[in-house]
Amino acid sequence: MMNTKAIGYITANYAGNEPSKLLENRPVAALPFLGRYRLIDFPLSNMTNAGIHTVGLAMPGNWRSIADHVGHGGDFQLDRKIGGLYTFPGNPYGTTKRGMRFLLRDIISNRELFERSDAPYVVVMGANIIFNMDLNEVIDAHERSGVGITMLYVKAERKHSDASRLIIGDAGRVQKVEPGCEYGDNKFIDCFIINRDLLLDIIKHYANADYLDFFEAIAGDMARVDVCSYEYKGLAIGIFGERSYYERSMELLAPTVYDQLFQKDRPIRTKAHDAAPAKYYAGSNVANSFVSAGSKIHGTVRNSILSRNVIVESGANVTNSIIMYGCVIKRGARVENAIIDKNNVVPENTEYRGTPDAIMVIGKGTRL
Amino acid sequence: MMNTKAIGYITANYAGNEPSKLLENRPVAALPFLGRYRLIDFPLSNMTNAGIHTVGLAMPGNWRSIADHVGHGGDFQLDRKIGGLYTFPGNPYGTTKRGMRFLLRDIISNRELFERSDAPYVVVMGANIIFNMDLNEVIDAHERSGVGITMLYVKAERKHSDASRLIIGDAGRVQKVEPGCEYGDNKFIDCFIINRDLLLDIIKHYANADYLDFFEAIAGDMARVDVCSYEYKGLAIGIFGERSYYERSMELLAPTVYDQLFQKDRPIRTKAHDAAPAKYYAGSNVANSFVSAGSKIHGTVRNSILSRNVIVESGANVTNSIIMYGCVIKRGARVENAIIDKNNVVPENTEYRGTPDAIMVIGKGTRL
Amino acid sequence: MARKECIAMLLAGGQGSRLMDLTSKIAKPAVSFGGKYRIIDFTLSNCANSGIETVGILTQYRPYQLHEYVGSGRAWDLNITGSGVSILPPYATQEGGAWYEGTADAVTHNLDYIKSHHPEYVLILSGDALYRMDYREMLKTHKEHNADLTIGVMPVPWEDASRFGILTADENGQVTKFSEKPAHPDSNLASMGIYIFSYDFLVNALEEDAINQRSSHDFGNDIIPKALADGKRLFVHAHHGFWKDVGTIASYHETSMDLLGEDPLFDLFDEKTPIMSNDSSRPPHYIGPDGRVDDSLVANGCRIMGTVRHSIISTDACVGERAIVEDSVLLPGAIVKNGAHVSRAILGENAVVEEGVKLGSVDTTKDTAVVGNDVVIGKGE
Amino acid sequence: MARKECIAMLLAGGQGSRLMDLTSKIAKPAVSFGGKYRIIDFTLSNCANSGIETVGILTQYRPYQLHEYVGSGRAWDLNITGSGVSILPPYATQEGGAWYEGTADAVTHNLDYIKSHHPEYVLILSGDALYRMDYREMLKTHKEHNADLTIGVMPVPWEDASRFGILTADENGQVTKFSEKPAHPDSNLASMGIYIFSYDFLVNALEEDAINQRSSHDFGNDIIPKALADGKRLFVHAHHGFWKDVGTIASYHETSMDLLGEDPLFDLFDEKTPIMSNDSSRPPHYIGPDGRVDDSLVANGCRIMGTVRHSIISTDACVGERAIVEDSVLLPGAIVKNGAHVSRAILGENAVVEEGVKLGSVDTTKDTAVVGNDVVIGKGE
Repeated sequence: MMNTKAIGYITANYAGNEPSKLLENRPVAALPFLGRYRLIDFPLSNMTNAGIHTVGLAMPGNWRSIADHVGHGGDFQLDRKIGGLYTFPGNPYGTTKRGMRFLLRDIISNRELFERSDAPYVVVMGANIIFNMDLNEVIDAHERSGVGITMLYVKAERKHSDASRLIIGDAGRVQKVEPGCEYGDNKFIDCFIINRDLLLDIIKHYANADYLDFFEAIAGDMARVDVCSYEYKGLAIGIFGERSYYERSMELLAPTVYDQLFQKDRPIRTKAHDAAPAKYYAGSNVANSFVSAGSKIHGTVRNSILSRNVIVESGANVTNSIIMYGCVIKRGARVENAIIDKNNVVPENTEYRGTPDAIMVIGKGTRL
Repeated sequence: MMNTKAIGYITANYAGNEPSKLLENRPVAALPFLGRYRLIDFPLSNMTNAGIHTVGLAMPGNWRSIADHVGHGGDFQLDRKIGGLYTFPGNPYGTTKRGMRFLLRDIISNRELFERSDAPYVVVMGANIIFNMDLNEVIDAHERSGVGITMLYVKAERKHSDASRLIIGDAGRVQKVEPGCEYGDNKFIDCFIINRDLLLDIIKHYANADYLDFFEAIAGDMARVDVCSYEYKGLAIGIFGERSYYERSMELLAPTVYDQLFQKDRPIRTKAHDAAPAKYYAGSNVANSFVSAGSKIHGTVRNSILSRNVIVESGANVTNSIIMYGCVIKRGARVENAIIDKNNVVPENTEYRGTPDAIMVIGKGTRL
Repeated sequence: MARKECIAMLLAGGQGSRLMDLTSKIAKPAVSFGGKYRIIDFTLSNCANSGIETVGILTQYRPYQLHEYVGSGRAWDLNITGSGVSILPPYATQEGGAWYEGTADAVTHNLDYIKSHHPEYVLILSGDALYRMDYREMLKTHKEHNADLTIGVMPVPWEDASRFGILTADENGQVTKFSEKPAHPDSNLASMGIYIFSYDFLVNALEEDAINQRSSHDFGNDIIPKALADGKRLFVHAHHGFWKDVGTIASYHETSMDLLGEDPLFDLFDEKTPIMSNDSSRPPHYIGPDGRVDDSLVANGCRIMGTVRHSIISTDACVGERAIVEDSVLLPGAIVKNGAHVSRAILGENAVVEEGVKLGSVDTTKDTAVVGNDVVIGKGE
Repeated sequence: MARKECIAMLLAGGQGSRLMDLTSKIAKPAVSFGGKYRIIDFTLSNCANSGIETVGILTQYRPYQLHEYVGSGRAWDLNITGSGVSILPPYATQEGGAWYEGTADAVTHNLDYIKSHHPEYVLILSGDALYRMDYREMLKTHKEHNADLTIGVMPVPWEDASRFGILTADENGQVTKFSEKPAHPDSNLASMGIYIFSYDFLVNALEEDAINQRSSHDFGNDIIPKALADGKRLFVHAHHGFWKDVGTIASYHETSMDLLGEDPLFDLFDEKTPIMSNDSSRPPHYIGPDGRVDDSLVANGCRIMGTVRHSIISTDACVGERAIVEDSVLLPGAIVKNGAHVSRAILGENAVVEEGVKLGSVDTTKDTAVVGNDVVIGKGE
């Protein structure tokens, strides 16, 4: 059913602080995830599954991979005449400052969309903390509470220097948003609901401070705008760099974790492809792994995630690794504790071996 | 029928040299044209009407209006699984150097598309000289001639300092491409056919000179690559700034000119809108004008072009003018020899009057 | 499939023979109306504007143009995976093929479709009237009354009541009587042929009706009287505003003229509830140096060199020099050549009135002139 | 509308009753095949890969799932304004409704559709075989011979020839004789049911056939013999490569198995001529810690906790712990629960084999076991 209460706004220009070969040619939001997805699929699917039909999307400077993947929103039911997906150039260098996701300047660039709507609320999201949530529950809670902003958080299970923590006071009111997050802190999952009128007020009020993050700008004004918190009890997966990317991906190999992210009544949508079902040849040996369509498996795969169109030749062995689109692991090669970016060929009888503490990362290859 | 001979490449980041209020917030390629079109519709429609299903589109830095309009190519039959429209960030500051349209760096950014194709030819176009041509005739001529490049030109009808002229020698071979163009010169219409293999060779060969325009780069090499010319006998409309924009638009009021640009078997495609048919009230008085859907006419309109959703109130008078989307010409107001950009309100009994030699230009308004 | 609160079934199968030559080759819902629309646009736009995202369209009579026009439903934002619009023509099963024998029968044949969406409510619509309605309001009425069936009604002038199916209701809106074209009406609430059924009741009512040999399998003739007789909870939902059937040449012409004037009875320009259509990317229209247009609607692609008064000129229609068109409707691509004079006429798609021909009369006691699609009217005719 | 060189008419109306329980609720072309495909994908992909951009799909038997699956044709890049795919079900006219009585009759009823595209050639296809073919090559043959009708043929083993419609041709490929299942074949060229007609000949042949009271209105039975008798120019176009009908349970199973092995008879992975389908955005499949998959195809969304050998596991199917699936085809959503053992079986969509149940036999002299869509096989059965 069409959501008449809310429109959406997503920032896809978070750039992170950790240098990585995975991010040399693509923004974080375009990182491939679990074989066939990209991170941006998750915020978009959450919006679509809540019936939100109008979404503004702030793009990074290197937006090509996102545009190729998302297109005009058709695969997300967002290719519409009324509403739909509105992409626009966000800050091209991204939001690299610690904890910053919602640059005021980007929000202001999208002002026309906020002004044209008559929905009372705006759901705001980043693209590097992913989850599968019934947003309508949160929108309803926000509406009942009557506050200006509702910020979503989880209890942090680990340290994240590039996440933000919420200091929460009486009646769940957020007093402060601070960079960095330790175990047990209230970790902001880069998602909040805001009254549309309030957002337009803030845009007008802080126009001269447009170089600030949204929550930096209103830091002195939290009480007046009435910022509430909402604890999300489900799975939220934060991707800040190679290490968290690898670890969080591997955790999904447990069906109990996987089932929290993938639910039949709230599908994660993504770009459709014409890849054949994966083919297992006689003698293949695969266990505890995700394998995507278009792959051909002759060899051995253990505790790994294979993207589309990966070939694992006979006698090749892939263990504890993430293999991206179009890679070929040649006869007798061995890949262990590694992330192999797309279109690489691992030559015969070679080894790419990292350790659990030092995952080996191989950047994009040149196979066509 | 699907074109298996050619793929397309369009540069939409030409920025021109004349400052203009019309170009403060939009690239030239996104200029509204004849009420409901934008310039970019013309190269895209030429591609589609020739059955070309794969098109790379180099975007300017301020790409939002193009993305809103073109979407993922659906209205141009380019929203496809195999092939389709590939947008990518071109040089954000455009190609402002005189006569430069095809920056080598942008072409190199699109290399993967050229490499993946197996079509023998690439049709290359800009977006500020528009026409409606059967490209297959030119592709066939190129194929028959066996040359490396075929450049299209018309006999210039006037001086254009920002167009290029071709110096043509024996057997139609292009010896030089020079900036600027006088009456009677061979005016390059920013469209050429090139063998795909040759394009890939040039990309490789001149990679270190990627700051150059394509034809600057190969200037010393014209004979070797074998560049031929093809005279286009139809209408080619060059838009380089306000003056040419106004004059060329007005010339279309003659049905004999109009009929050269709009032909039933080669439709100009554009974004679909839900605007009602234009409504003429009792007492309206319109002659020699184009009026777009969604407009409401009470007053007088002469020799003018009205975009969608324009309101001309009673007693208002619009003469020799171009009125863009969503403008309201209030009771008793007078607009003459003017270009009024979108969302302006011309107040009651005011006058916006330019002269034939000094067209008045009013930038975008703020009406929602 | 996710449970949907309310889905719509749009009855679009009838021939519409009272539209004469306009429906000789296409189904009534696909007939052009209002310059750039087709009749079905109004109902589909109502669905879209009411947030109803699952619409089954029941077709039967010459449906090809209708199918092509509806396409994937994209024009109405109804191209939604797993819901959106679905074209539901008659089909064959192991037992052979069965044509839709009545409005209820058509829905009965598609109960599987309805069931697959698990709706709580089913909205039954027809695609042959011009009106704006937020079906959510009607659904609210239905839910408030905990009704089995809610019927959309329109207060009509008492003197016209005997031309309609009339519902009599008590002060709570509960239906007490249904009379088809009563000679002495005791109510002026005319049925609009718009129904909301609670799902379980619909399934039961249709299954019972299907095995009733004496039934004509029609909602108005059979399902509603039976439901009333059975003591089911039937309520009315009153629609206040414009509503007109366009099923005859006279009403088609009259309703077209209702779009004109300073303050039209039906306003195509209302931006809150836009009328969406499958637009054709045609250029703006051109009014020539001697063109003259007064109190009219003119769509894209037209070329008006002559005079147009109080008329609707649809997409790509042309009016030649010194030609006059008045009180008329030109359907898409119709051509009135130089010096011709067309009055109170409907010209079908791509119809041609040759140079100098005079067609129709401003005399309103005469019938509206109709020229079929693709027909050429020459001097001799 | 712009003139098209060649358009296709795809006959998708038959029940496919020899596929038994697999077609009890859906038309044969919509039956799942090859893990993520439906049977019609192969023909539609051939059209797309041959550059044929206008395809009329003639439906009749339970077409709903087929219509939903084909949708706007986007999955095959056939969502093209003014052409692309069009669903053509039986319809009613002023004279009432008429079901398609034979393959030729179905096309006759849609001559208006064909005429509206002004083609020079019309390709007639059926949607029930697995093959890759560039129809442009066949069109080239047709044009070279200046033929009235060209028939796609497949050389079959001589001993099988008497099971097919056999065409005898001279050294130029001109057809001299057509024999339906001849006892003593003098040729081994079997008709594939793929025809290219020159437009004028098609229209004449169908119009003559329509008024022939003794005709069964079938291309093979009526149109071809008549054309031969009339001395028309009929030619064969030989297809070399894989081609198999999947219209019976035995051929469905056999052809499914042809997709497996080191060097399969039909390669789904050929990137030059990709098989396109309406993909469902499901996640990659998961092979559990004790999962074991050997010589099989596994689609997205599956969860394999047990053992799979020489089988096809379609989208969202599940194989439980300690379960064994061998020489079988699990259709989308089929579930084999813990410890069950399935051999040489076809499990319909969302069929369930309960824990510990043993189904089917590896004995190839026995029939393939078939479980219908949504059917649950418990211990007692």
